[in-house]
Amino acid sequence: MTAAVASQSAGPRRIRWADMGPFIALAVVVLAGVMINSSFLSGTNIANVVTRSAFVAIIAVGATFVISSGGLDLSVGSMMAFVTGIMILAMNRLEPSMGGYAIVAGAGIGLVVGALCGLLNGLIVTVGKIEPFIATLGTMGIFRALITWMSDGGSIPIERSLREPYRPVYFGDVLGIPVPVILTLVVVLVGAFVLYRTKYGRRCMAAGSNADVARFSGVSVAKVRTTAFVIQGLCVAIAAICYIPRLGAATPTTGQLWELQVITAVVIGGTALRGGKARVWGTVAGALILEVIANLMVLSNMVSEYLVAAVQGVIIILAMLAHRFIK
Amino acid sequence: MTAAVASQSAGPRRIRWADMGPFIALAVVVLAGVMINSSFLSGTNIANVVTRSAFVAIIAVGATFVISSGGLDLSVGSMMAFVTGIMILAMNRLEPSMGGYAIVAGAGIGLVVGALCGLLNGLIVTVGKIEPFIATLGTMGIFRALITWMSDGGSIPIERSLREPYRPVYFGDVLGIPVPVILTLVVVLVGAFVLYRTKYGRRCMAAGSNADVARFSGVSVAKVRTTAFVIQGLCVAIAAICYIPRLGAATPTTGQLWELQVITAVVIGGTALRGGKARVWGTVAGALILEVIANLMVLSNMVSEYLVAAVQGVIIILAMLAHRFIK
Amino acid sequence: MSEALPIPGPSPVQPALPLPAMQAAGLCKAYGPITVLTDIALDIRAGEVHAIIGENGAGKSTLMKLLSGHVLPTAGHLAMAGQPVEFADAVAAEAAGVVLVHQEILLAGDLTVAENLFLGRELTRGPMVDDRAMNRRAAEILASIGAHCHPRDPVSGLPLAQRQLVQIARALLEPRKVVIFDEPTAVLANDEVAALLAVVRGLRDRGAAVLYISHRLDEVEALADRITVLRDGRMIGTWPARGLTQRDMAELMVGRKLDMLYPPRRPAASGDPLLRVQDLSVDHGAVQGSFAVRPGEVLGIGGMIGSGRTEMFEGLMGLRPATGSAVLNGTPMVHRSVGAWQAAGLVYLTEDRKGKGLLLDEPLGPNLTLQALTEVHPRLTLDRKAEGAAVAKAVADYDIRVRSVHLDAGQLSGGNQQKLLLAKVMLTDPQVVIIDEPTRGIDIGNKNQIYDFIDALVRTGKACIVISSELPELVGLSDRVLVMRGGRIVAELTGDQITEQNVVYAATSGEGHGPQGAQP
Amino acid sequence: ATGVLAQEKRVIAVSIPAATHGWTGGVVYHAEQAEKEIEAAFPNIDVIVKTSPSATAQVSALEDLAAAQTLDALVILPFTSEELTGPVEQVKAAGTFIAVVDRGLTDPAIQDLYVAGDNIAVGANTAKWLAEQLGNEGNVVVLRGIPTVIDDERIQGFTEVIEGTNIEILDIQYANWNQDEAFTLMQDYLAKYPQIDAVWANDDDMLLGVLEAIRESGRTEIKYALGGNGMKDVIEMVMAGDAMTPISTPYPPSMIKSAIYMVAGQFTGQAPMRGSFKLDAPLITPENAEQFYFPDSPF
Ligand SMILES: Nc1ncnc2c1ncn2[C@@H]1O[C@H](COP(=O)(O)OP(=O)(O)OP(=O)(O)O)[C@@H](O)[C@H]1O
Ligand SMILES: Nc1ncnc2c1ncn2[C@@H]1O[C@H](COP(=O)(O)OP(=O)(O)OP(=O)(O)O)[C@@H](O)[C@H]1O
Ligand SMILES: [Mg+2]
Ligand SMILES: [Mg+2]
Repeated sequence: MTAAVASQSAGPRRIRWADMGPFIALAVVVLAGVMINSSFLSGTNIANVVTRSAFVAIIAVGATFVISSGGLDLSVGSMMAFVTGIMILAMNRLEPSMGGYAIVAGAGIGLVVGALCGLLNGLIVTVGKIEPFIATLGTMGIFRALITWMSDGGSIPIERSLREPYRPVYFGDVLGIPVPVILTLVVVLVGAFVLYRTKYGRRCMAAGSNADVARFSGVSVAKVRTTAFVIQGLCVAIAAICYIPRLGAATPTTGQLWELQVITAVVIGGTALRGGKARVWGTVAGALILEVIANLMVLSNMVSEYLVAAVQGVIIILAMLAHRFIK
Repeated sequence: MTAAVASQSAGPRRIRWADMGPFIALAVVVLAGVMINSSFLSGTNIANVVTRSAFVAIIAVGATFVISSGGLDLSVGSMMAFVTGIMILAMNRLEPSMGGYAIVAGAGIGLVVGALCGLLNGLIVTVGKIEPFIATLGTMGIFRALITWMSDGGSIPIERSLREPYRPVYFGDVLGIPVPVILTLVVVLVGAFVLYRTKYGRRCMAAGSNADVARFSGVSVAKVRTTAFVIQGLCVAIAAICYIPRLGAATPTTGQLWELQVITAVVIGGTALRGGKARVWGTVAGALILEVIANLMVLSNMVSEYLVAAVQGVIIILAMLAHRFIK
Repeated sequence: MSEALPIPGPSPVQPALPLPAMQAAGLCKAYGPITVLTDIALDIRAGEVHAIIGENGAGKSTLMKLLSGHVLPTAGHLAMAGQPVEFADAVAAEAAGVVLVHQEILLAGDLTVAENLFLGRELTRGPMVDDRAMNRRAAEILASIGAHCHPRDPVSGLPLAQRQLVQIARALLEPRKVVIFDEPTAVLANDEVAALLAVVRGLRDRGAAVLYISHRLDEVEALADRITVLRDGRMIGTWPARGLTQRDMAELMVGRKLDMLYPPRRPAASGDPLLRVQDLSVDHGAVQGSFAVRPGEVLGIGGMIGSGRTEMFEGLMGLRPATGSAVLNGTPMVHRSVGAWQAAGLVYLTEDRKGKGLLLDEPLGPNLTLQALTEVHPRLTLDRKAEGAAVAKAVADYDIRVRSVHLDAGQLSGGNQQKLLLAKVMLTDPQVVIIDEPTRGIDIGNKNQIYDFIDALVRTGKACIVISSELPELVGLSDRVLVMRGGRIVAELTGDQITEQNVVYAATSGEGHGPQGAQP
Repeated sequence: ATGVLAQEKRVIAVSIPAATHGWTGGVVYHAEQAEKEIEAAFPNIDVIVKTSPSATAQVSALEDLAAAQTLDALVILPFTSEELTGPVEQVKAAGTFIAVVDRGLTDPAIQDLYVAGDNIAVGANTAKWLAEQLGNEGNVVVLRGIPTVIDDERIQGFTEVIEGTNIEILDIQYANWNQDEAFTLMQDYLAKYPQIDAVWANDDDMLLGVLEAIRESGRTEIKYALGGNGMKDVIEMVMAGDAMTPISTPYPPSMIKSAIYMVAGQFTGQAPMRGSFKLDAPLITPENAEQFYFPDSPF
């Protein structure tokens, strides 16, 4: 009976120290930043870094769905370029007839295209039963080739007349908070709600944790995973919407290697690659960590430019090790 | 007692059709090649393609160890560049005193460096307990930065005087069989022997299939996985040895994105990414499939240069789908 | 198999008058060339507990999977209340009111207890899952079956027994017409078993039809209204339970007379201890455990579920963080790992055969020789012949019923997996064996054999530690029994003190008989 | 701030692509050389060199540089024109002197100083020379780099000239400015086309791979294999009067160094240099090769 007493008293949700890992790692990196360069903490710099991390953070929220449901998406970077390309083409085409509203219409088209791209990935993985790594590696090539083809190997710039009205979506702010940050917050809140508070979220975890059990329990694993890929596509489109005003063009190199950053953010955030666990807020911390590290590389003058990638690699590994020791 | 009798009479190992998948896919791709362009079957072309696939095949044999033991190595491409750079530097340094023997000494150094790089990966993954994806993504950045730094962003060419004696290692042949092909065969045979015929191979499968079972059976999962990474490092060094005479230089772009090709080859070959199963011969077929597809893209006139990557992506996905249908 | 049945009395009963809740006719199942079940006819009535018994590999689990849609039959029909039904999958069967509690545990480890219970049928409030309601319901249902875990515990951290109870709770969440239990008590200890039996009776009294598989014939005797016997994939018959004794059941299952179950008492062990353990403490498990075992001795470890027995020995083996000292054969064991222990002559057999014991997608050979790789394959290369011989010997020695030696371990029946696991550990030829639940899921005919095996082992001067939740086994096998409670060794029983009552008493109240403290 | 004059420290930020292949490697090398030399010569000037692996990262780097300190001047080699125009404009808004190298911004008004490479000319001059040598007849295969503006412009310059001749471009494929991929691609071209008169690799890094493939194949009908950029090894070949590669086109990565020096001048007492300086892409021939040869450069 002792056992019973002990477990009964376990009571409400415990604070899990392990879950704090990414936030502690973020704090450590920020602290390092402060020590390396005093201007790190300047308002503009912090605002820049946080705003910039919006792209990876938003896409990584989608990736949290995919990964926790047992999938993996290597195509997000190319998909981002492709969706950006389609959106700019659509906006430019619509601009003569719609004026500024072309932006809204283009964004809508982007969301639809993003969702369709995600659907494609999802169907190849679930209906075609192909290892997600390979399936999305395939579509990564496909999307990248499509944007190269659409841009004839060059670039697809947005119309000048659309630049001004579109600008605030990246550069504007509401009550001092940059718009991309607000957008990220909304995406994260919605993502956390769906993952932690809805049936779908539950089923996502179950599908990622043990697909057989989920199946026996009447969960359609294929549907759950496909939906996760669609959500990923939508997140990519949202990121694309706030990316366009920043750079104003889509090129064959847009979003290159973002997939690796996104997955790294998710994993640093505490979501396991084998699925079954999701840490949306951790994911955001992961995205911030990556962006802060990159920022520090620019702010500090200690490393040869050739070795920046090495230092970044070392810091990421150290951050993960710090995790372990905290656990 | 009927049961016992039946088991005795069940006879030898069955032929598993599913295991033939990669070879059938290879046959299909080759057949497509023949139909697309008559010069595909020309002796030179076939020899070129097969010889070229040696690098990916050799590295992929190592990756088969890592993946089947439950790991993943994204750093192989950069490691290849780094090892190549170290070897060339060593050979150039030794050349004045040793002459042609500098090649042998340099190759030896390359093997040691490769093994050490693998050991580093292995220790980060097993002792540091960091998700292999992240750990090797980190070392990928590190190795790439090191070669960039070693070459000052340019290239590290091998001494002219070493070129001629070294040439045959890539361009030579024995009884008409190109040396790299022979090397690949040796690596594959040794790999297959170790995986299927030794105790280590058994432990590898056990660690990848269920780490807990392995632990409870007295298998040191950490040691097995670390060894797999070291084997991967050795394979990278072997690939580097036969790569150097081909172009005679190491550059920051050497081996770029090979990690993806290598993993694709392994998975197309029938090894599951989640570990526990290894198909060394399938891996070789996978490497050949990739190289043949790339070759066909150039030989055929059907696709725009912008879309080559898309068509390759589609073909890989189709090849994987073909697998499924055969199963 | 055509020899006359040893039971003279009852003949197979005729179908009763009211429509059976579920009916099976001509059910067959084959995996490729391997026939597992042939021509099974069964009627399952509401308000009745129908026990299915048979040897390991007889096809009981397979039959249950056919009835509950987890596996599709190769031939035959099912009907519910007279209407023919066909289940496309387990979900369809559950919708029709048929649910199976699996022999092996099927839960999503990352989810909490409550999340697992309600997976696929979450309670919601608006668009949100109603965790509070689900946790409340879960707590109720867990309490009703005597499970002590918390609804918010992650399943992966639970001991095997609690996981089994969660699985049972999952089946009982909604009212069912047919509830199938496949060896539900194999991983449970006495008081949990009692609670479960009460649950089963409750189900029956509320009009459900219950199918019940167990190798513990006392449970079958206590519960069953009717009993069906399977042997080698065929039906031997169905009898009313009242007329059958446990001995009758055993003989129907095995098809021959059975000898005495437990080996005769051994002379008291003397000599220096083979293994001496001092102050062993394990995180979340044992506290300062000290004990010793002598050559020629079977040391039994008793205690309730959750008393920390498994944890203590996993800690000893170096499989969990632990502190304390151990001396084996006079040599202090400083570095404790499974490999080091094995080299020194001690092995541990896990209670969790699926999770920690066997590689389910590997064939028999690799599984059998995994732990004894160097013994079986002394040279650089694998010795296939030696491995084949080892498999053949294990199959014979442990009576592993496989229809083909090329099957994967996961395709063996539960009991045969257990035998394979036992054979695997024994292949290392240890001095001291620690067996956690040695006969879990093994049929009555084979238990015998395993007891004899343990007896023969210790008679050659070796020693065996048996952790068991089955009291008769613990009492019948042990020369000495340590009882654990709350992670501590609270009693040591020797000689005549070893009775079921004393073990239970010590396990629950802590007032053990005999000398206080566990030092021998 | 030891014994130096109370004079204000001037900051010149240099933003360039990361060293991902030979030419960008050269850019990084020359930028770092300039940094070292200028800082040694003028203690009141601080040169900060930052590399970025992508356009996005370059925009971020600009933001970071501008946020961390007041920039007196910015020397930038933009990844792409469209994408960097806005961000550079913002830097300029804070009063920073802007020097753009190689690729011009879409709004030239932003550029105080423009050191322009001419990628179209690289392609066009090579094509003109080739057409002349081949007598406006023959078959050519082309290898292109990574899909970016530089690559696009070079190919554009080349094809526009070739279109005015009877020369046929048999094939154009990407080899990503990668020696290795160029080798592979050339092998496949050789397998595919029995008659190739000339190869243009658009970059000397790729040219090295192409030459190796040709040498190995033993094919003799190929008259010319040309690259571009003026890589050290290739200039050596030109100087040696190589038959297959008698010319190259300069696209010196050292242009970044020139730009940095021109900017630094204004902080050492000279008047600021403004305006556009277009680097020509004259052919490098055995006669003039010496001027383009920098044995110490990694490129
Ligand atoms: N997928 C499969 N392929 C081939 N044979 C199988 C497969 N699954 C089960 N079997 C065989 O079917 C037989 C019956 O197995 P089952 O699990 O039904 O036995 P059981 O009566 O439940 O035994 P136990 O008491 O040991 O649990 C076994 O011999 C087993 O090896
Ligand atoms: N990871 C863990 N974290 C916290 N408590 C744990 C953990 N693992 C086990 N426990 C607790 O340790 C105690 C002992 O576990 P366990 O039930 O396995 O012991 P046992 O006596 O071997 O029982 P069984 O009859 O199941 O073998 C239980 O109270 C269990 O909840
Ligand atoms: Mg069973
Ligand atoms: Mg236990």
